Amino acid sequence: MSVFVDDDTRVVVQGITGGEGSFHAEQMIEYGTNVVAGAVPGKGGQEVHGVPVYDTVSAAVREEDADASVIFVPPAFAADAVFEALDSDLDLAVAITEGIPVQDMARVNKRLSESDTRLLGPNCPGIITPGETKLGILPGNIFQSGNVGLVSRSGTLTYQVVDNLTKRGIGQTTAIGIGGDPIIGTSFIDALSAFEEDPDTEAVVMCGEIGGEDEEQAAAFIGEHMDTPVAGFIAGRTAPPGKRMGHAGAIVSGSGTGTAQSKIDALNDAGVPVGDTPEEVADHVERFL
Amino acid sequence: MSVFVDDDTRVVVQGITGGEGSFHAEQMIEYGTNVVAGAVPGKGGQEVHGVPVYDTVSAAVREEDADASVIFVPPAFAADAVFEALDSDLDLAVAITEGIPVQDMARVNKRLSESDTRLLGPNCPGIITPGETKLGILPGNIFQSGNVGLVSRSGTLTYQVVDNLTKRGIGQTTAIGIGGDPIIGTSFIDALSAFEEDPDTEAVVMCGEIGGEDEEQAAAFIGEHMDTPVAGFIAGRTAPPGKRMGHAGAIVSGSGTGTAQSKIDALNDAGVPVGDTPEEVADHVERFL
Amino acid sequence: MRLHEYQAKDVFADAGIPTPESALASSVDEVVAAAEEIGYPVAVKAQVHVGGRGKAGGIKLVDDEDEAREAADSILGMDLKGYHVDRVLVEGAVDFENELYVGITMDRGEGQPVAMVSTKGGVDIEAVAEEDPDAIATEHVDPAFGLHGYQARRAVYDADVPPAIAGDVASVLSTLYDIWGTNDAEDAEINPLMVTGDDEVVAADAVLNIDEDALFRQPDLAELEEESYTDDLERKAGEYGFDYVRLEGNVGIIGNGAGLVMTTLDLVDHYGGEPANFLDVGGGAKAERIANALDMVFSDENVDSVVFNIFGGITRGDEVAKGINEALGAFDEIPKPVVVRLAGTNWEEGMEILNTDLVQVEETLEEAVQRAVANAQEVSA
Amino acid sequence: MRLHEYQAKDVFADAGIPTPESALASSVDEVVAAAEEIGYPVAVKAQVHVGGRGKAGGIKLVDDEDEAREAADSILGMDLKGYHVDRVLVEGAVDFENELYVGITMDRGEGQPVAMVSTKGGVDIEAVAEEDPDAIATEHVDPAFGLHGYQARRAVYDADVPPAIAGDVASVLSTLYDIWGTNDAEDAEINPLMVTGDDEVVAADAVLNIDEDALFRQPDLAELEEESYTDDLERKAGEYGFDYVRLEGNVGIIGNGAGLVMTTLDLVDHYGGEPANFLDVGGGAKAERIANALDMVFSDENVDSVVFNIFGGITRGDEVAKGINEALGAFDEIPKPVVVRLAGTNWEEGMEILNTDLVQVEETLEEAVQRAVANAQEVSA
Repeated sequence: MSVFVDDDTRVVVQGITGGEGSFHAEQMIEYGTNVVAGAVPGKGGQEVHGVPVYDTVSAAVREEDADASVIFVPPAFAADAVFEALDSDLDLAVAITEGIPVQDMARVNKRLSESDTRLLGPNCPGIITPGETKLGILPGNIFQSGNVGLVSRSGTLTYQVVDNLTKRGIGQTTAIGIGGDPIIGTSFIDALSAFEEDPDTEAVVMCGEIGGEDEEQAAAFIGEHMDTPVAGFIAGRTAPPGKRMGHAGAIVSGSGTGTAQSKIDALNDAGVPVGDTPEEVADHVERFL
Repeated sequence: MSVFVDDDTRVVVQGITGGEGSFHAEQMIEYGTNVVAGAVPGKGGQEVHGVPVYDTVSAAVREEDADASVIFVPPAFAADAVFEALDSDLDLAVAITEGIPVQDMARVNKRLSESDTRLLGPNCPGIITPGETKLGILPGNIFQSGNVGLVSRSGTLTYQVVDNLTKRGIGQTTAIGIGGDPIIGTSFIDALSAFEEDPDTEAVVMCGEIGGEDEEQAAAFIGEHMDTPVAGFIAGRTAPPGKRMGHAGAIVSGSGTGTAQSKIDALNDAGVPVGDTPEEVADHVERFL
Repeated sequence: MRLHEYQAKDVFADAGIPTPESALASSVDEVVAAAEEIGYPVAVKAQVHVGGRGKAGGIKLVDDEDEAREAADSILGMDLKGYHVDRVLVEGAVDFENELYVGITMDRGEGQPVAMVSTKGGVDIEAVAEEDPDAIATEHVDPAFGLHGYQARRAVYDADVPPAIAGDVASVLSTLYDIWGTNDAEDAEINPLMVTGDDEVVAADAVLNIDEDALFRQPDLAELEEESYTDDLERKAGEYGFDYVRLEGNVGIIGNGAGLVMTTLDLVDHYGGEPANFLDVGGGAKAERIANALDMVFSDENVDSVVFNIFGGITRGDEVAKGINEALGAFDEIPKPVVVRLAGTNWEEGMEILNTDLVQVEETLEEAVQRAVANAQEVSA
Repeated sequence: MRLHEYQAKDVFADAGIPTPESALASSVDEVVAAAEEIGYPVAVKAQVHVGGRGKAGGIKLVDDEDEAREAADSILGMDLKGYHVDRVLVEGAVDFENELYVGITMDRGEGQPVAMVSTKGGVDIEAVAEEDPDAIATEHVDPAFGLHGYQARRAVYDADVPPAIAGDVASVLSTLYDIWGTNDAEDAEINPLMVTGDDEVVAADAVLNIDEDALFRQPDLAELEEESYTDDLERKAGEYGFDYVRLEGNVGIIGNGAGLVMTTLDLVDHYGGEPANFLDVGGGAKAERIANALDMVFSDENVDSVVFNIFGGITRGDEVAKGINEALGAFDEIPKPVVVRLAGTNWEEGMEILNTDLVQVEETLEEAVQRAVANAQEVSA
C-alpha cells in the first residue's frame, strides 16, 4: 500500500519539452513511473522520450487516461498550468516550479476549494512510492520500499532524512514533499491523515521548518487523531527572528508562533519526539519499528 | 404554511434612506412585515419609520437578528449590496433593483454558488405571504391568503394574475417574483420544488415569458417531480423573433427554444394547461381546487 | 446597444486585434477616395444592424473605380431588410485561405460567460450551432477569474484550428474576452476571423453589443449610443429611456413591466387587434415619463388607438394619472382615443384624478384591451 | 523586497492616497533646503528598513533651521539598529488628532489576502494584534473578486472609525488593496494614517513589501531593487539571485534548498560552531552559480571555514563539482578551507570530478559539518 500514488498512476508531464521537464521525465521513466503523456501548448504531436505530447492536459487525459500531472513550467506560466491541471479531471497535480508569485497561488488556492484534484506543492520535490512510481525530482536511488511514511516542507531536507533512514535499512511507503511556499495545496494534516489510514505505514516522519503555524496545527492533529507514531524534525533553530531564510515559508515573525521552539514544543506536547539532527530522527523511527 | 418567508421573517432594508427604499419600507411595515432594521453606509444611528439604520448589513444581523434583506439600491451599487447580503448570514436576500449590469450579476452568480443565502431577483417585485409578510414592492391589497402558490418572472404580470385570482376569492400561500433578468438567483424550479413541498399549497401558477429556456426546464421538472397541479401563462406570443422586448430576459432568439410556442408546448407536454389570458389562467386554477 | 461594424472594429483594433485598413464613407465620391487611399481590391460594406448583409447585397467586393462607384451607388441609400443604408465601410480586401469564428457571449442558462471558437467561420454561426454543435469549441468562464490562458488555448486546439495559427487565435480570443469584460459587452464576436496565406489572422467583421444597463460606467460607449439608432422613434425612445419596439399594427400600447406589456400585446392580438408597438415605461414611472410615453405613441402615425395599462408596484397610480392629465391637457384635441386602466399601488387615487373628458377608463385589462381594439377598428374603418 | 518609505509613498500618492509634501535629502544642507521649501514644522525621517525608527532616534520633528540642522546632522550617518543612514525624508508635519492603521497582507494560514483597519495606529501594530486583537477589524479577501466595497466599509465600521472619516478611510483601504494587487505586494500598510482636525486623512508612513518572485512582471519595481539593498553582500546576493542572510559566526555555509541549508546551520551550532551566513543556491544550480556562491562566502571577511552541502534533486552533483573546481581553480591559494559533501542526483559523478587538492570531501552531513567547524576553530585559534 501507499499514499496518493502507486504503480497504476498515469502521469502527464506539463512542460515536458523544457530542460528540466525533459530531464526529469526521463528520470521518472527510468525509475518506472508510468509517464503516459506530455502536455505543452504548440508541441502537440511531438514525442519526448517515447512519450506523446499533447497541446493541452485535457487532451492527454482524454487520449492517454492520465490521472496525475507533474508541472515543470516556468514561474510566469506556472499558475496557468496549475489551473489547467485543476480543470482536467486529474486526481493529483504535482507542482515542482519554484518561485510562483504568491498572489497567483492565492488565486489557485481559491480554485482549489472548487476542484476535486489534489494539488501537491508548488515549490516541492514531488512524491515517491519507492519501487513503484515517483512524480517529481526526487532522486529515486536514495529511497527504498518499506513501512515509514515521510512528509516534508523542504525538498533537499527530505532527501537528507530519507538517506539517513535508507542507510539503516528503513524503507518508505511514500515520501511526500508538500512544498515550502506560503500557500500550498496539500498540508501536513492532509498527508498525515492519509498515512494514518494507510495500513502499511507503521511510522511517520514529519519534517517542518520555521514560519507559519502548519507544524503547530499538525501537532494538534497528531495528538487528537493519530495512532501511528510520528517522529519530527524542525529546521531553522538557529535562524534569527525577523530574517527571511530562503523560501517565503521560512520566516520567523518574532511572536509566539512560527519559531522552531514553538513547533518543537507543540510536537513534543503531542507525543512526537523531535530529533536534533537527521540521524536522531532516524534513531526515533528505529525505536518505533 | 408558506414558502421562504412568513410572520417570523426579520427584514433588513438595504437602501432604506433612499426614495424607493423609504416608501416601500413604510408600505411593508404597514402590511405587517417585521422590518427590524435598515442598512445604509454612513447612515448608521439614524431611524427611518421607527426602524434603526445600521452602516452595514452585518451590524443589522448582529444587533437586530435580521434574517432576510430587501435591496433598494441604485444599479451602480446594487451588486455590491447583493454581495454584502450574501456575506451576512441571511437566509434570503431579495433584490428589487432593475438595471444591474449583467456582468455584475455573473459575478454575483459565482458567489451565490458559495453562499448559503438564497437570492431572489434582481429586477423582481419580491415575495409575499399574504396576511403575514411581504418583502418587496408588491401591492399588498391585491393579495389574499389561500392555497395557491404563484411564481413569475414578471412583476406587473404577477399582480395582474393575482388580481384575477383574488377577485374570484382564490387566495395565495406565497407569491414569488423571481425577476426578469438573464441571470437571477432563484429559478422557477427552486420555487416550484418549494411549493411542491409545502403542504398548504394545493395548486401553483407559473407565469413565464419568451426568452431563455427556464420555462422549458421548469416544465420538465413539473412533469417529473410535481404532484401539485400547475397552471401556466406565457407572455410574448406576439413578440416578433429577434426583437428585444423590455428586460433582457425577453428576447426571442429565433431558434427552436425560447419562443412562446416552445414554452407552451413544453408545459402542455408536462400536463400544464396554459391560459390565453390571465382570466383563463384563473379558470384553470379554479378547476384544480 | 449594438455598435456598428466600424465602431466595433475601432475598439478591437485599439485592443490589438488585427483589422484591415478601412474608412467610413457616406457618398460615392468618398467611397472612391477611400478605395484609392487603401488600394484595390476593397470591400464596400453597408453599416446597418442586419445579419446576412452579404447575401442581401449589402457587401460588395470591387477591383477598380468603376466597380467601386457602381457598388457605392447601389448600396448607399438602399433599404436592407427595412434599414436605410446611409454609410458604408470601405475596407482593404483580405486574401484569405480560411475563415474562423471567435466569440464571447453570456450563457444565461449557466449564468456565466462562454468563449467560442470554430473553424466554420464566415457563415451564420447560429446555423452551425444548430446543425453541427461539435464544430464550435466552447469554454465557460468563471467571471471572477476571467478567461484563463489555458482555456483560450484549449478552445482553439479543441476546435482543430491549424497549429501554425493556434497561438495567434488563442491570443485573439483572450483579447476578445478582455474587450468583452472592459466594455460591459453582451456579445463580442469576430466572424469571420480570416486566415491569410502567410498565416496572419485578420478580423474581417466585428460585433460588439453593449449591455445598456452598464452604459452609466461606459461613458465613451454611451456617446456612441446616438449613432446606434436606426429610426426616429427608436431615437426618441432612447432619449426618453424607454424599452420600445415598433411593430406593424395600429393599437398603440403603453404599460409598465415587460411581462405585462407583452401580455397586453398578446391580448390585443387575442381580441382581434394588431399591436403597433411595445412600450414599457418601467418601474416607478413619474408624471413626466408618462407624458413622454404618450408623446412617443402619438408620434407614430400608424397608431389609431392607444391602450394605457398600468399595474402599480413601484409605479404609483396617482403619478400615472397626473402624467396622463398633463400630457393630454396640452392638446387642443386628443389625437387618438386613449383607454386607461390603472391597478395596484394608489390606483384609487389615480382613478379619482384621471380626467375622463380626456380618456376612457376601464377597470379590467380585458375590457381595456377590447375597447382599444374597438376604437382602432372604428378609426381605421 | 521592501521599498523605502519614500518609494512606497510615491506609489501610494500616484494611486490617489493623500500623503504629506516631502523631499529626499542626503546632506544637512539638502535637509534645510527641503524644509524651507515645504515650510516648518517638518519631520526628518531616516530611510532605513528598521521598525521603531522614532524610538531609536531616527525620526525628529523640527520647527526651524537650527533644529533641522541639528536633526539632520544627528540622523544622517547614524547607525540605526545596524543600518547606516545615508538618506532622510523631509516631510511636512501633519497636525493630527488621531492615528489609524490600515493594511493589506497575505494570511498564509487562510491562503488569502486580509484587509485590516484599526483605530490604534501610530504604534507597533503587531503588539496591538497580540494584546488586543479585537482592536483590529479584519476582512479576508477572495482574491478572484478583490476587496468588495462593502468589505472595506465593514472593516472601517467594525473598527469604530469615526463616522466623519469612515467613507474616506474605506476608500483608502480599497485603494491600498488595489496597490497591493497591482504591485504584487506581500504587505501594504499605512501606519499611521493620520486624521487631522478638519477630518482629512493623510498617510504619514508607507510600507510596501514586494513579492520578489513577481518582480519579473513588475519592471518598474524591479528597477528599485538595487536601492533596496543595505549592505554590499546583500547587493551581491541580489545580483547573483541567491537567498542570502548574513549572520554573526565564522562558518560559511552554502547549500541547496532552504530546509537543508537551515539544517546545516543548525548542525554547525549543534557541533559547537557558529554559522556566518545562510546561502541557498536554489534548485538546478549550474557551475557558474556555484562559483558565484563561493565568491560570496569568500568575500565575507568573518568567514574562516566553508561547508558546501548539496543534496541533488534538480541540482546535479556533477554540475556542482564542476563549479567548485572552476571557482577554486581560479585562486593561487584557496582563501579558506572548503569541506564538500555531495549527495543525490549524479553525486558519484560529482565526487569523481571534484579536485581533492582544492577541497576536503566528506560523505555524510554530520561529518562534513563537524570538519568545517573544526577547520574554523583551527583558523580562528
